[in-house]
Amino acid sequence: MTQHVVAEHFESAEQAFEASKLGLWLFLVTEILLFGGLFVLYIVFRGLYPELFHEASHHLNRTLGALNTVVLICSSFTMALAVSRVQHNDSKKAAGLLLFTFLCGLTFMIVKYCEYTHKIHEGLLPGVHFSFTEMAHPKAPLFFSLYFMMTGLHGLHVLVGMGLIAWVLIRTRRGDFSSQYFTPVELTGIYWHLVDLIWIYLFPLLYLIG
Amino acid sequence: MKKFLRYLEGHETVYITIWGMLLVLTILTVWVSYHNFGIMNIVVAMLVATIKGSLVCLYFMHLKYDNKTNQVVFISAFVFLAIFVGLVGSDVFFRPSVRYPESSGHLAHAAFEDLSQSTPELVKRGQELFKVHCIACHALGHASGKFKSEISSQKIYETIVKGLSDAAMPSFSDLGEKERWALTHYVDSLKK
Amino acid sequence: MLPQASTIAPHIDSLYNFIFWISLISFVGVVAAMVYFIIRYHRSRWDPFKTPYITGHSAMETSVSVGLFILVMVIFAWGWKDYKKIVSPPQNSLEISVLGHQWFWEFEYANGKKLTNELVVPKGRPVKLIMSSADVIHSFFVPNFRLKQDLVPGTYTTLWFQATQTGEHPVFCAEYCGTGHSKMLAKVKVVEPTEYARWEKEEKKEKGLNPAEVGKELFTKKGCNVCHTVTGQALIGPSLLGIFGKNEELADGKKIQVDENYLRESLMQPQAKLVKGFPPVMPTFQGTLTDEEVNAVIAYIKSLK
Amino acid sequence: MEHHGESQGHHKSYLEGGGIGSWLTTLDHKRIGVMYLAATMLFFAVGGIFALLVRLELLKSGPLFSPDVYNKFFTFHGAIMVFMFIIPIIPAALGNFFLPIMIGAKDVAFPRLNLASYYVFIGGALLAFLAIFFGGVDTGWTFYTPYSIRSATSVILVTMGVFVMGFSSIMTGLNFIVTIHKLRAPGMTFHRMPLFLWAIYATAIIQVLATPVIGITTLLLVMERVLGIGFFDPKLGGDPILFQHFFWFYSHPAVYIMILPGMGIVSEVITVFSRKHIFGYKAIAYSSLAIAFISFLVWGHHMFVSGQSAWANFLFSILTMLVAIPTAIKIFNWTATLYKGSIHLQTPMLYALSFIFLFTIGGLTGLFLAALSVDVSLHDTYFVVAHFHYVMMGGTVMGLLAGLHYWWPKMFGRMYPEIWGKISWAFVFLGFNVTFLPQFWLGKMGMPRRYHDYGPEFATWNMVSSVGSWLIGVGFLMMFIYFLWSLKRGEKASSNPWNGKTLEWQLSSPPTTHNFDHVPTITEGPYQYGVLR
Repeated sequence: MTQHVVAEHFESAEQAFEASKLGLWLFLVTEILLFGGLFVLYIVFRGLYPELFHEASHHLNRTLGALNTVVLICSSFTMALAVSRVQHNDSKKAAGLLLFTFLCGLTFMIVKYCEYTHKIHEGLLPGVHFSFTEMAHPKAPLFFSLYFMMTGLHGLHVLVGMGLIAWVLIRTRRGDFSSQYFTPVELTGIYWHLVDLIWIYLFPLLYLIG
Repeated sequence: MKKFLRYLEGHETVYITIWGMLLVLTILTVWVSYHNFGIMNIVVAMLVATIKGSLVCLYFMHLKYDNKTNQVVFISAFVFLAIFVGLVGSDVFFRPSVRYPESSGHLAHAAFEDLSQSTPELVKRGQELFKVHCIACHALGHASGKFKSEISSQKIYETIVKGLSDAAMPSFSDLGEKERWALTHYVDSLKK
Repeated sequence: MLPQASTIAPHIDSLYNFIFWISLISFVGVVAAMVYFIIRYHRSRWDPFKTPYITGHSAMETSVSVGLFILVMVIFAWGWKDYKKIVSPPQNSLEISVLGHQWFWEFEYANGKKLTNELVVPKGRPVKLIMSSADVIHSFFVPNFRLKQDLVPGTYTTLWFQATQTGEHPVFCAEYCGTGHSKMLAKVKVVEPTEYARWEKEEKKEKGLNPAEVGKELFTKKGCNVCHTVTGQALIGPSLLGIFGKNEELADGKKIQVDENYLRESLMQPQAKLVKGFPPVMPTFQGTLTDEEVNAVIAYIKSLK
Repeated sequence: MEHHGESQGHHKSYLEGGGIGSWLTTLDHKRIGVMYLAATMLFFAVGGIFALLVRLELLKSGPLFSPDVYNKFFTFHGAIMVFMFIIPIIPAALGNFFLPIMIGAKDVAFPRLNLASYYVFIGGALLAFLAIFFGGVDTGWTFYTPYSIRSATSVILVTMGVFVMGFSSIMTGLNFIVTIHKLRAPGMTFHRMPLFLWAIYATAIIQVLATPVIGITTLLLVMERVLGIGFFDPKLGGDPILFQHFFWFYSHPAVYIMILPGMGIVSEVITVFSRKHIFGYKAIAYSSLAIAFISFLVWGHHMFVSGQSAWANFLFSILTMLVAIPTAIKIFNWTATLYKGSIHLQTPMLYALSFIFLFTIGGLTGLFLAALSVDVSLHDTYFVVAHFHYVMMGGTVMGLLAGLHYWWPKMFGRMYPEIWGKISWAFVFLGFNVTFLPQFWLGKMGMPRRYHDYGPEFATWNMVSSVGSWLIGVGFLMMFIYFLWSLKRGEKASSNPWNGKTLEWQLSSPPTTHNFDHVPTITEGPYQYGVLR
């Protein structure tokens, strides 16, 4: 159990913890506005070409989307449990839960990989590269540009999240965390929940158009 | 932090219930999407997503037990996003639809048809134009009129429009949009 | 000062002047107060450690804010009133379609007549421009009318005006569009309604130039200027200044005198009688120049003294 | 009234100790501030040279450089000045140095993040400068599509540079918000904070909320050029006006990121040099926050003639008018602070007063552009160029120079030469007005922006404006020389040359690495000048 030393410019561990929590929430604001830009594009183009979205959404695999949603929700659940275990000094169980969360992230990426290859094979590609013949709508590539940009950026954030979880998993195994010091686990957890939160909105908007 | 920890005592049962609710809501929203309720579809989808989102925020992300500043910070992100959506929407969805004068065919045609893709008639039209405008220099075999093999059609188009100041090629900007692309595709076809 | 050449110009100028005078008064007020305080309370006349402890006067602040709020709302309302005029063209407007290109303007009238870099409109009648761009964003700006509107590729934008002064009003491109942004100049020619009616019906016939002038136009249009100069300096081909009647030595050593037949033959089979020292690269104009055009080119060359 | 802070410590000053290595890996906010200052002032010089080249071209009608080269000059002038100088300089250089000291803290909340933001900034800047070797960029600093998609110049490098520098801005903003919230000395309530910190706080909020949107915008622009995704490309069904919404949603709050810190410095300098408590502390503090909030509502006034709907023009015009009120309150309060003071016209005060003078012109000319009908005639003309130079250079740069001269003794322990300070002020102030006042008239006469060449009717005023730009150049050259000269041979500065009351004057000049040996407790506000009658 290595003893964590509080950075000298902070007066107490409490102040350091509060500071990093506020820092993380501010970072989440930037993430929301980053994705917000893409959501604005979605709202504008769906508002202008609603029938395109109805037609194009049928070409997305709804079951795989639902599967991914369940996977991320479970990973959020196990992540929350892992953070709680660390706070109760139970590093062993926490490590197991973190590993499970990591594997959920991995499954999410694999499912994503299948969807992407299927799309590339069918020619449902963004913008200029769109070569799918059956869809009549002249602006069809726009939907798939949106699809690839939104799920691509989200996928990137899942990868970063998996990296963070792996790093926190290694440190938990090394016994760095305890009920006195668990900030990195808490921060990684909140970041991972945000990634899940964004997918909660992406799933209905892209896959479940009536 | 101690205050924070006291909240989290024996909290795992709460997590399980939240997990269950999230799964149920997911099934609900997927089920709704298979039935057509018209505009209600998107309203229900967004409502369910927001409920799921706030559950994740309040319980999993511990926003419920966090101090006021963090809560205000997180909410403000959505306020400014709403401003962005609202004011962009006030422009994009309220633009007047302009009735185009049917009489002038040429201009309407050129402005909207995507001419950058080569078509046989464009190439034929390009050939006629070539004899009129370009033959003077680019008669095959003339020193200064050679075409570089790897030149892209976009570069040909630009050279036609801008000309080449260093190689005594005048700019043909007074040619119409269609004529320029016709010439570009004809020269492009010569290369292959 | 710019002429007020459209019906909306006086309105815009009056709001401009209103804001100008309000700004001048407030600016002079601020600066006068500042200068007065600097002189009156300069360090040399006041002890730095005996200044009064004043922290503010909220009544003054609120009155400044309220007063300013009212003023800016007045300016907004006046601006919005005139803007509504700018964006609502009357029903009976003369519709002209405009297409912006990288670095020139194209105007097309209802009767299919097309003009480049020149817009002819009648005085005293509302004109509605329906505009789009063939490549990038441009902006149709007529300072004398105080009006501008962007031309956006992929959609239409409109601009209407009613000219009140005849004459030529310069048109600028006000949205950056690349190399020729500052060269994209055009003219709005405002003419009397009667003359406009005559001009509108006029058939698209040549402008009745004499052959030499037609020849001059063909000289650039057909690209002769690329290889031949009219300044006496040889390029790829010989200079045509004063060539008519000159004795030239041919590639095969023979000497001939340049006359109409030689010029006509050189236009049809250029390699037949090549002048010494020039590459055999001149293309044939057989089929691209009508007889009338060939005579015009020859007439032009003869006029080069 | 006495702060029992620590005055003359025996420790080393932060400048001494450790070679270049320790500077490049420092976590000390003061060293990072100085490194930021050096980098941004260098970029200012480069941007300034491009400005002189632009004015040289416009000295006389007729081409001096080719249009393409000129387009690259004004694009680099705009991009360098905006993204590499005027946004980072006051928050990252002066803010980094003085924020922790003025709230009585040892350092910013996340020192490692602070150093990371410096290297991300330098990385982004180098990425953008790389474009010079690959044909430059000729789209203007606004990158409007579809031209920025069609242009054959290396737009991707510059946009990626802007994307990376955006992160540096977010890191700085995030760091400052957490520092102000969590590391204030005991007794330092929000209403006892100096107004410079209120301005930095409001700026940090804008940095955190607006910069991500330029991140997604530049990312989308690169995707347009690389993958052809078509959101902003009319040939692929996209809408170029949508790009303008995305761009200006960041870029208008960005102009308030530029001006607010300048306003903060003016509040500090005006009070010290007129020995007067600030007039209306709460009004100025909360008008900074009000400006920060309103700045997110008004971006559409850049697009009145872009094809935007009349309804949006209505909303943006009325909202833009609101921003005049907090701005006017600040100007009114600064002028009122001078009343019954003991005004000492040292160089910092000269620059602060020039800020008020020039910024008032800048602000008032904004009224012309906010009124819809007048903007239709003045948009994209030199009237707009003059307006934003009066606000940015007349505002932020004057504020920066006031702050630089005011804090120079504290940062480097050396006084700048006062006479040379005043002489270079005269050159800069006069040169500025000669350069930009005529441009209002050029704009009124209808000369459009970004013109490589112009007709004879604009010739005289353009020549006057170009001559003015040389005066500015001379002024800044003098400043550059005497500042460097003062580092070695300037007169030694005492710990409180201006008898200021804010915390940084409690420390030695230059301060020690650990700022305060024991954290001071604050008992009253920062502007306790003047005697209670």
